[in-house]
Amino acid sequence: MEKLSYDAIVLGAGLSGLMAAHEIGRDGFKVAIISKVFPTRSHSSSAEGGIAAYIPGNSDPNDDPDYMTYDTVKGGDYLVDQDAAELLSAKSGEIAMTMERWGTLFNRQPDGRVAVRYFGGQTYPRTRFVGDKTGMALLHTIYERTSGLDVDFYNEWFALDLIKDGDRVRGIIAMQMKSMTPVFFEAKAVVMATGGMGMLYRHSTNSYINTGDGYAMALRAGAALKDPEFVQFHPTALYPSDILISEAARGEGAVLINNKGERFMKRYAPNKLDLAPRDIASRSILTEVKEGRGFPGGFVGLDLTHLGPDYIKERLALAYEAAKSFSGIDATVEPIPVRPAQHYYMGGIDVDITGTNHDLRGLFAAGEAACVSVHGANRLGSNSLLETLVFGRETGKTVASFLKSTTSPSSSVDEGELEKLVNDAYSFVKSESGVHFGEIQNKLRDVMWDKVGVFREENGMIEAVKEVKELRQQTSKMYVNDKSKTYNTEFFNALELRNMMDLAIVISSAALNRKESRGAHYRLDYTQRDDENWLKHTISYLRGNTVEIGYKPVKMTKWKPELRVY
Amino acid sequence: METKKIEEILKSEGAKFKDWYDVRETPERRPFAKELEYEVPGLFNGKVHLRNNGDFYIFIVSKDVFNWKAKVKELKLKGEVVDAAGGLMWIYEENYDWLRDDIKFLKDYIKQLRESLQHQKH
Amino acid sequence: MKVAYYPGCATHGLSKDVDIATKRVAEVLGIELVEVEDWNCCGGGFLDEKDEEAHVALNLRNLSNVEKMGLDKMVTPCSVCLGSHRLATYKYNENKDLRKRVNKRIEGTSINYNNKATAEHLVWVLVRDVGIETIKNHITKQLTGLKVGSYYGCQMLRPEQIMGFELSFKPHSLQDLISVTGATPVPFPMMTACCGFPLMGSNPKGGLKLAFNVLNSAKTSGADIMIHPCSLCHLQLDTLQDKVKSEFKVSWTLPAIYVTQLLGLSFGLSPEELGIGNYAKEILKQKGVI
Amino acid sequence: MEPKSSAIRNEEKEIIVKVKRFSPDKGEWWQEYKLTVDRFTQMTEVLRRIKTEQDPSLSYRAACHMAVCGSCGMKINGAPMLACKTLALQLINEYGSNVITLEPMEWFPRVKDLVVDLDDFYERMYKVKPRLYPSKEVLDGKAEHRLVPEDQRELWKFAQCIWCGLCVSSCPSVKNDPEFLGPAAHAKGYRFLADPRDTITEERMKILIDSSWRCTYCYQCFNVCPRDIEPVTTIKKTRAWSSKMKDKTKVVETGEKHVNAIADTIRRSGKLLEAEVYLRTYGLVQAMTDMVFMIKSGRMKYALIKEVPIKGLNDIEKIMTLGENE
Repeated sequence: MEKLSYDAIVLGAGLSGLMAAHEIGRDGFKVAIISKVFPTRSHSSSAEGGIAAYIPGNSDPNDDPDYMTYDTVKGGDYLVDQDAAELLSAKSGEIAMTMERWGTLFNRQPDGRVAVRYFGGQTYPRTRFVGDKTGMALLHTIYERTSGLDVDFYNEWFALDLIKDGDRVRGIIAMQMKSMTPVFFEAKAVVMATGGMGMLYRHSTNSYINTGDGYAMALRAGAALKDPEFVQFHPTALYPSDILISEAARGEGAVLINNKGERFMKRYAPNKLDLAPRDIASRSILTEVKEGRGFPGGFVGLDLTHLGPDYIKERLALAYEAAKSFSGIDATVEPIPVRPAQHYYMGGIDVDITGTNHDLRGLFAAGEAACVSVHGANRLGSNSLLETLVFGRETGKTVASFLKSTTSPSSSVDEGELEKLVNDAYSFVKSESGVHFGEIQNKLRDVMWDKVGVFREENGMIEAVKEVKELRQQTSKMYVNDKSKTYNTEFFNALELRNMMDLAIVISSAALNRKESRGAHYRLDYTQRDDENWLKHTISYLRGNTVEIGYKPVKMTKWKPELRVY
Repeated sequence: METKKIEEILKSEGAKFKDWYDVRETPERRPFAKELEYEVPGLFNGKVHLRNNGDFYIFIVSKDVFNWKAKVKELKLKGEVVDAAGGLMWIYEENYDWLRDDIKFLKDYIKQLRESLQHQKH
Repeated sequence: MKVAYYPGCATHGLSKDVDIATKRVAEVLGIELVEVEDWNCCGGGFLDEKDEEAHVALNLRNLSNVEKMGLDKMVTPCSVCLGSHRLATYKYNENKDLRKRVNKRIEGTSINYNNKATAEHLVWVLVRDVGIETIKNHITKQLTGLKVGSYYGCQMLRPEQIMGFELSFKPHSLQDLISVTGATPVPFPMMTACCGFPLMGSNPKGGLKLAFNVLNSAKTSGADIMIHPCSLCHLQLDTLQDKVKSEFKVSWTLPAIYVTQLLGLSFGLSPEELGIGNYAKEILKQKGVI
Repeated sequence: MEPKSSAIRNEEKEIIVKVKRFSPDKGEWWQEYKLTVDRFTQMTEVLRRIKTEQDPSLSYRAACHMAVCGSCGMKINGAPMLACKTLALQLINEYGSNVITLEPMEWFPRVKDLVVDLDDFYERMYKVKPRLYPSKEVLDGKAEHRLVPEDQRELWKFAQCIWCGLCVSSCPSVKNDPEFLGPAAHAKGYRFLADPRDTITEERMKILIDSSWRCTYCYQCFNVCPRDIEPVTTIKKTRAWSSKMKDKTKVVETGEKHVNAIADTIRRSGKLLEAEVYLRTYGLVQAMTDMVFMIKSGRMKYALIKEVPIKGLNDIEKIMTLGENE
């Protein structure tokens, strides 16, 4: 097998991957970015609202980084590592300004400085934005910048597995999608920046490419996932495409209605009504649908019509346009069809605030793929873009200093083992019969949505674990119809499904294990938060067919847990 | 000329201010505007942003107002509020009289706001 | 039916025959074309690159004059004039910064545009307002046997979000108009490609090649002649027949006539009455149409 | 109760999707799929359902399904579009047929089925140095950029290119002229050329201006761009920088003469005086040669028409002069 040697490999070319690679490359190390899509197609491009940043001298006069940390900690229902949240706040202004210097066209105040707006859960306004396409703007800026550096891009290369030797990372096997040639990328450090996993759920605001590849590769190599049970659902995704309709819509006065034309939130949140937090709103919508008050297809209406066409087009441009382009709905005359959908994954590869994983030497992670524990049990809006850049950069710096202090291993990697991994992957293509990936994938997405979704309870999750195990069993008997040696997407979809199964078993087992409700993890049989027993991180390993669960304490600095009331 | 008039207005409204300085997109470019930082003692502060073409904006920074955006409808301003978030607000002023009137209005507005807050506490 | 008529510079200049034929055909169909009072040039599709505000303002002046005439529809036979006016109003409405700058320019001029008058293409008026059925009633001479390429060009179709009359990748207005005359419409692969005229001002070699591509595509698809909807395509595709012939070493000509020239023939008008050019006359004679 | 929303009165229809397939080993063939869609079904969802429910071997690219990642460009019923931004039922209504054809984008080499090789596109983008080159002082944190909202709005409009390739695939000048950079690269290039925070203006002019005069203004890029960035508008705006350029190429020189002549004649008479524009652009010799074609076509008589200046020349003077003083 062909071998290419690098100091470091970054897997994934979204915001966190590009930022990490930028930092590693800047220090003169040889770094390659491997991505299964061209960088600007990464899911970072879908982020809408903005990036939270406290910019000294250009923020609310009452605000300071402590308020920002507090908002983040409370938003995460106290499962946030507070040192991580402090770092996030402290670096926020500088990172936003760095992106500005590199060319991001942030919206401006009349004097030409970066503008600011409010976002959910913020005590003071901190969100910096580029219209309603902030993620796209940032991603393009950072790709434009890194593409001018001495960084090697392997676009449309699909990573099969992480290669290790004992507990030491040795590189990645990846395959060029166009030619289907496998290559061993040898490296002392690997950064997982592979993004989220929305495709595990029937309904998700995520891209089709978010199949949780990085989580699964880390798990298979023996690294832990932290807090894998925490999956965020957004209440208002456009039916049926699941494109996000921003919370701003309800902020401006939009109302959720059921098939009787009734403003049903009064039943669930008599005071806050439609401005109830994401988890409550999601649960309320699904209750309406379950009890027969939804519309056929399973959605409710988000009614903006009373706001008037001018107001809607000015203040809620994206909601208006998305409804029009993707659902053929004119939001000025009829309600937008919405339903909850998976939106973000708080769990991820277990790393500390430097981006280092402590199970495998040389493994790092950043962005949604990582769990730095900066979001805890529930992420605040505008904090994900911030996390990708701040911790992408921290991780890149960590890798650079790791590389300075690490010598190359003396032995070379066992060729036979590499061949075996490729052969295992190819077994799907070689088989002449079995199940197609599509059938298993659709079933998996149903199980996860129905039983490890917005509402969870013991029996459902026991069933889910069992069903996921069965599906995972079937996955090994998958077969790939297409034998083509060129851009064989069926083959890559099969490998993605294998990754999804490894992750699904961990999510469902960890969710079954946590007997409380906290943030996005809501159990009908344990409806309260239980700090006494469960104020701790889940640490989970995948050993063959079993999920091994342990715990880690939550890092507290200044903020003691209190009731999460808004 | 324009700078002097703005200074006069600020002075007459009891504001303190520093010297004008040039602003430019990058250090290499020619200035596109001038700015002056002011403070209405004890009430609010900010700056006046004066473009080369004569357009000018006043920036209001206040610790009293929780979110100017929510107040825009009740503000009886002559100028146009072009941006507002939290305690920050930008007003486009078409002429000097508007600038003077708006500063006057905001002084009273914040004073009254404080009084009513005091009142609520009692 | 009474509509404001904006011929444009080319239609009053080198493409005068477009003007002649259009007026004759309108007369037959009972359309009263009232020339826009003191109209000015739309910028010819180029002025905006030098001065965007001037371009918008000049076009608003024409539309403002149409409003003063108490009319709201301004019909033009030229796709570039059409595109120019529609783009100008689109930009003026969509871009508030540009609007502010344009308003500064038109301060103190006669321009007073209230967003009522819009520019429309003559073909749209023929197909939609007059109607194929009505046109049919005026046909006195079936042009049977004549194979006519339907060339749409650019700005009558594009950008679709601003022109909006028909699908830019599947138009049929010209085929419909050809059919009604009894001639055989010949849609061809490059019928919506650019004729290259706008490139003649900077890169004439490239422009000529584009013209050849279009003519060749129509020829290969079996057309004897083609019709088009634009006074500038007219200059390019008809005038350059011999240049194309020598440059690309072909033996044929494929004359281009304006859509109303074809309609006029089927109304029984003579080629002279319609100002039909030499190249086209030759082919029409060959095909026994005249 | 009858729901008030028409979203709720959903309709379903069976469609036939004809895909132009291709693989290096099997060559090209058309394949048909039948499925039922409702009024919300995006073409990306049509493809996903074909792939997971009927034919896993079909290859295409798709990611965000919200028109921001630029993955799913293809020809749908002959028109270059993003699959995600296209609703199946809307197509059926517009085209009056329940058959939808899917083909790979033109111009780019095919890889497999609907997947094309976009390297040509990317190379064009890299040619224009698609990144900001800020001043050193700013990069070192010793100074801060300012950018007024008006400029931000103007630049952001053109900066929203998602590298989907649709404009290049449908551009006639790209096919006609190897020296033309193509619409997307021009939009990207102009977005930096006009960014007051950028410092390599001279170099950008060298890269962009000659190419800008090779566009034929067919408006196809404006037509097909799923993000409405109007590449042709940026080409027009780039041409305006020609006057600042040293060492002009032939196309730039000719083009500038042409446009200046147009502007001059409009200012003098309110009309475009074709004969004068012709003469000033190409010079007397070329004009005389071309007169032969004019005579042959029978329109020499029209060249002699004397256009009368318009009455409202005051308006024209005001509209056009103010621009020069700005």
